[in-house]
Amino acid sequence: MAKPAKKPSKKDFSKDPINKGLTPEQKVAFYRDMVRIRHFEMAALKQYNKGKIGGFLHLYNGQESIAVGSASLMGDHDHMITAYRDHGHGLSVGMNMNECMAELLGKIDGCSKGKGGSMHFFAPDKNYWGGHGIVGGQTPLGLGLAYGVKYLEQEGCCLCYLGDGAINQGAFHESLNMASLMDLPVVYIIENNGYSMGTTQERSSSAPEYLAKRAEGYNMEWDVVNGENIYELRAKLNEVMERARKESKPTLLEIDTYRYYGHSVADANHRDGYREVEEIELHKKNHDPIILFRDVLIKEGVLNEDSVKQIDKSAKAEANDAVKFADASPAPTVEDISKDVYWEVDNKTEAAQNGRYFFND
Amino acid sequence: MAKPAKKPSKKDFSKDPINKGLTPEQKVAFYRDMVRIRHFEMAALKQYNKGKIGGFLHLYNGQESIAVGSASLMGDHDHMITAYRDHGHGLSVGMNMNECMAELLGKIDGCSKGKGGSMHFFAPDKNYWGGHGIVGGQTPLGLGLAYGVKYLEQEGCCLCYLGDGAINQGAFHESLNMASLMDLPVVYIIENNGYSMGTTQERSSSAPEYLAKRAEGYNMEWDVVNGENIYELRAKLNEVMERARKESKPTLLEIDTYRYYGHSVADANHRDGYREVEEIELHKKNHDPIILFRDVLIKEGVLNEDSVKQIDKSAKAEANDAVKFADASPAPTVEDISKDVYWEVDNKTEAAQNGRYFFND
Amino acid sequence: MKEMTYRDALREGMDEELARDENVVIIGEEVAQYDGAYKVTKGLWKKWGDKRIVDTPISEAAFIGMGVGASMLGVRPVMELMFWSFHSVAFDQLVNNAANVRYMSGGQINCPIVVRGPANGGTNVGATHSHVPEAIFASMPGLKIVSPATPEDAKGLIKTAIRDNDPVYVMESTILYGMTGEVPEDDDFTIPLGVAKIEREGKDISLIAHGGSVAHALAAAEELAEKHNIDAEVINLRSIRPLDQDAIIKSVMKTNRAVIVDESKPFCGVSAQLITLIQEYAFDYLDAPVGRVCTIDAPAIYSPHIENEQLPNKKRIIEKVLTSV
Amino acid sequence: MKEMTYRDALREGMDEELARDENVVIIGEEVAQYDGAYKVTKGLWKKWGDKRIVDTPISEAAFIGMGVGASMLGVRPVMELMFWSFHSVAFDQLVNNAANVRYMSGGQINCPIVVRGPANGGTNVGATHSHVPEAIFASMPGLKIVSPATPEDAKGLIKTAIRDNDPVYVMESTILYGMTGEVPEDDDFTIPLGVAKIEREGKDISLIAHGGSVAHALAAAEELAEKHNIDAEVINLRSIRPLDQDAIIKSVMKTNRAVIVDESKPFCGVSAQLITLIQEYAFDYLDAPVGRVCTIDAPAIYSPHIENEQLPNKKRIIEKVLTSV
Ligand SMILES: Cc1ncc(C[n+]2csc(CCOP(=O)(O)OP(=O)(O)O)c2C)c(N)n1
Ligand SMILES: Cc1ncc(C[n+]2csc(CCOP(=O)(O)OP(=O)(O)O)c2C)c(N)n1
Ligand SMILES: [Mg+2]
Ligand SMILES: [Mg+2]
Repeated sequence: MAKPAKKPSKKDFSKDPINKGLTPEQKVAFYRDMVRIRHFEMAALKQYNKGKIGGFLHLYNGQESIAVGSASLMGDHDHMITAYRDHGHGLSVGMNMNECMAELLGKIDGCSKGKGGSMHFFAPDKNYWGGHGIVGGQTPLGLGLAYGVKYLEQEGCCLCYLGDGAINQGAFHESLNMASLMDLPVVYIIENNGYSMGTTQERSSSAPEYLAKRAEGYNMEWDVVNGENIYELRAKLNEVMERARKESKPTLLEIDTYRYYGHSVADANHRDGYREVEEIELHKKNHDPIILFRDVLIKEGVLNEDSVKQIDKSAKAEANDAVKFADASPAPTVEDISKDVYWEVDNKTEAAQNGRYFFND
Repeated sequence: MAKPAKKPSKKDFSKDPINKGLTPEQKVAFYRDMVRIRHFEMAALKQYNKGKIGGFLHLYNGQESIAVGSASLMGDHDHMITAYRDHGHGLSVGMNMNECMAELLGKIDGCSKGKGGSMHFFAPDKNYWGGHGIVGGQTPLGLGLAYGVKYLEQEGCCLCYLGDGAINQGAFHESLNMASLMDLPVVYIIENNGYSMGTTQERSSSAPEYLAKRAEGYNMEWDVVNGENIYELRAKLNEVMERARKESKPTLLEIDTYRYYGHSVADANHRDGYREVEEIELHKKNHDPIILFRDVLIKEGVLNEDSVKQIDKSAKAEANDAVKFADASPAPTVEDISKDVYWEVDNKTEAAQNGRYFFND
Repeated sequence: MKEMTYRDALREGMDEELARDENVVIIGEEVAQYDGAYKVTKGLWKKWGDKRIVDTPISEAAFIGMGVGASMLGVRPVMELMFWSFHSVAFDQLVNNAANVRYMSGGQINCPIVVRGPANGGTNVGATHSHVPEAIFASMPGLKIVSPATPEDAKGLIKTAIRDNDPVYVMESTILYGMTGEVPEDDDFTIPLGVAKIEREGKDISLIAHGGSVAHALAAAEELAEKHNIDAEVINLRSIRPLDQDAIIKSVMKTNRAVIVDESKPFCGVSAQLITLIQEYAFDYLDAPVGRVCTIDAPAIYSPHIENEQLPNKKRIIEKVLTSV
Repeated sequence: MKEMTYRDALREGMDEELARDENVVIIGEEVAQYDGAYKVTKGLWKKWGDKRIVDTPISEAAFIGMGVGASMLGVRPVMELMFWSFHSVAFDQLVNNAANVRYMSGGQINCPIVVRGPANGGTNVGATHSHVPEAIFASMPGLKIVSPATPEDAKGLIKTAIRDNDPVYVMESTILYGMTGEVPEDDDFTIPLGVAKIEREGKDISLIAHGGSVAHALAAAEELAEKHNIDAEVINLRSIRPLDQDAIIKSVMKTNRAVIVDESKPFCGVSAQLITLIQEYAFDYLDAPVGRVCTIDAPAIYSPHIENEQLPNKKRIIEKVLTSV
């Protein structure tokens, strides 16, 4: 079965307390951030096609509302961690395009000094803990971030993202049980775009109508969100983040979304292979979170054609500048390969004075 | 919370078609097998206390009905695999006490030639695939046995046992999803004795009233069984085994049971540590599957005091003989250490003629 | 002989074994309908259908364990790990079950399973996706580890692996998938485990390599001959366990010097084991310590500008040889 | 100095660090209410309560990952694996996350986590429960591996491990838990990583060991002196990574001969790495190949009658030394 269109939101979530008080500036900022992500991804795609990016490139196009909506709710003690489709999350929490693009190009000014690449963006100063390539591998780490927040007696939570295919990794199951058992403030968020590589949801998961319903097996709260609607997303996410922060209770959220590009840019089968081109076009046309929010904001009188164009233009310029920045940044050297392995060694501490750490003859 | 007593069976399962036609001989055989297991375990305990058994010894006392009831339903293409508490299962499928006791004593005539020990009984000729020490590790193997049965186009199923603590291993979750997704004829059986080592069920699993209800998250059928009642057990298990064999559909069964001894014999905390002595006594007195079935059979006129005594005596004698057999069996030699590693090497095939396989200088 | 790619050689080998033995089944993520993430199984699902070519969810522990369980019943699963790096989420099944169940059952069981997939760096996918785990698995008695270096190896070894009655882990290389080479046409062509191939004869130094490192060793040998007048012998191990120790020792006794080229990390890598054997069995023949060119000892770096410098390559091999002679 | 067991030394070390730093937390299966499967954490839950001593379900992947995640935030978790053998179900977290996250983040993150538990054979628990994984983890840059051989080591190294800002994996031994020995009273007593201890000076041969093998090496040295007039030096490595290579090379340069005693399997074991270093750095000083006494190369046998024969022991060490001198 192909991926059905998202279910329309039942309520008018713009009236939800968390949205009602939003200033026009804030709303525009959400819109702008989604547009920035999209332009960043398009610029990245171009660089990839020029052969300047190695390895995999997993684009976030179509899913931008999720990262932006989530980040908009994060306070000082809230944390974020995700899988390899991680550019959108990084930009949403405030990473700048320069360090992100430089990372993609494998340059020393990249957020990870060119060591992590596309799948491994990190910004711990912004409570963003990556960027993880092993499917499901981030889910116990997210548990640990929540554990840490609770241990340190902070009022906060951890947002931990995973895909619809990732839910069938064992570590995720273990994490759900522990989160519920230990009352940890973690929100697991399934970004359900309907596919794990070339496999539809139905071919990877045997589950009830909603994947998130599996939460019931752990006595955990769950909900489903129409991801194309950033107001709905913020409203529902805010509720569960508050439950996490105040009652230290975890939730499993499933967000209905869609990816326009292939699993990674190398995935040639995604157009008329495992899904029809018409399906992609339908989602792009009728369910694009950016277009839909643009229309809402125009209707609200917050945006107009001019400001929309302006935002688009400046996001595009920002992305182009990032490419220039990245191009100009130097590549890491052979000496850099051996740095950032041990904290104690990097910091030349007393603890690192004895013994041999590296074994290159 | 302590382990509550088992819920009484609601129906009279002796009338179930699978039980109705049982001959007195068959019923006595079930009873005898349970008694044999108990005596085997008592004899093993004695040998352990004499220092003749190494490592761990996980006794099955209190849970005998499960292995015996299950094995009584197995046909030519049905398979069994379990965890480390595996003596009862082995004896139920027809392993003899001699090879089992010799294994415990680490002797060459042991079922695994003294290589596996208590946790690793195997009898593939009897469709018994062990005996596995890593918690949950047998659950993907059980999936594979079911897959094999289906692949080979046999009408059969795999019974795969695990404990209430084991359900929180990732591999089990992955297996449930795959079993349901691929329609594999596997019956996962949680032998819920209320504890994983010193941890009560509530402290290890956040779950609905019944652990087996987690099956719903995988669109899988499930049921709960009062394990003290071998008729109920056979009736419910037969139903799900038939579903597996005929429709190739998996099930998750939870069997309520109790263990009288510690997690292993080394577990000193099990009396007035993590559970009260009274709790143990209550279960022994009112919920013992052997006593209860004995009473049923006496009431049915199938057993009488004499035959009960006779069965007890001969089972005890069999266990004592097994000890003698095991004592007399030789220990493996240093040369034996290097055997049974590779099939091709053991069988001196052409494939094994080249290259070095072992690296002892 | 015909010319084909390493990728096609693997596929043809599997295709022929699928035809030869109806118990052979290919299982893994995206191996069927998607034709494989690296297209190694391309066309097999179309040809063989749902029963023989099976897609799985992203549940490596369960599906590797499933393969092991099925193999105990006589099914002959050929499991694809999309990357060998994903061993990290199926380690228990790969190690405790596949490697130990025969032993723990006193020889009652055997597991004719093949696990295959790419195990290499050099594709800029970062530390979690660039594991080269030959050493880890070869350290486990009960397992067999093979590492094809050429299309010929790929076909001959995959077929041998499938026919073998023990677990065989085939470590391929994404870098080599597109490499072309001659492969015998005989559809019963196999390459025995435990027999190394002398890829180039030489008398001055032995370069011992496997998998993707063989090509680097050969390239280095050419340049050493041309520019430095050093005649290097190049040994392609083909299998790590069983290991053709005789071929190694014989070569070193002839050349009196050796450099191991091994993409494993140095600490307890395959190279360390080979050096241990050489110093033991050819002690009196060695004119210098055995050298090694391994992956520089750090997690795999992403940067496409530098990753190849972290790995064994022609330049690093030549430098090492020049300090060893 | 006071006399205490290896077990008590570990506990006292943890207890002192719990007192010193409120971010230290002990997490694992049965570590709290049950006092630990091997009673290493006995009494700590009673003393420190639910927050500092935490029981977990049997979910190693999740709880090790939880520890890694929490450590990124500055919590200092000391995780017990009931057996190190259970690394097989938490391998991804132990390797990809703990070892690589610092690197992949370009040095932005560090993981001050300790994972500890027994890693040894000899207790008749069979192949799945007797893994000795020093070599596997030490092969991963980013990790530190320590292996205490005595009560003094146990206390000094666990405290150092807890204070270290990188992931440190402490491989203990159930066989040693009951061993008694002298331990300094100073509650700031620590032992630096990367510094080996010469347990016995000697001039004829170097016996290099770690963990449980040290006692065997010492026993063998005594008998070699008494019965064979061989004066063996015994080196206790204490940590495998960082490795005190200088101590090893210095000793071998003095004795000109070495035997490694290492409970790892031989193929790519710790011994192979040590031999590689010795042949490289002391090539001209070696009068004979470096020998090794490892676990006999098969999965761990259960039988109590024979398991100790599979492991390094005094008899096997003496035999090996006698063939090496
Ligand atoms: C353990 C593991 N297995 C397989 C892969 C290869 N892989 C990477 S992403 C992916 C699909 C994941 O799909 P989903 O979870 O739905 O996330 P999405 O890509 O749709 O965002 C696969 C199979 C991996 N990285 N890790
Ligand atoms: C992966 C793993 N973790 C921990 C252990 C240690 N261990 C063995 S049995 C056990 C308790 C299991 O309890 P349960 O599943 O309820 O089975 P029961 O013993 O009650 O039959 C534990 C923690 C193990 N063998 N494997
Ligand atoms: Mg998806
Ligand atoms: Mg239990």
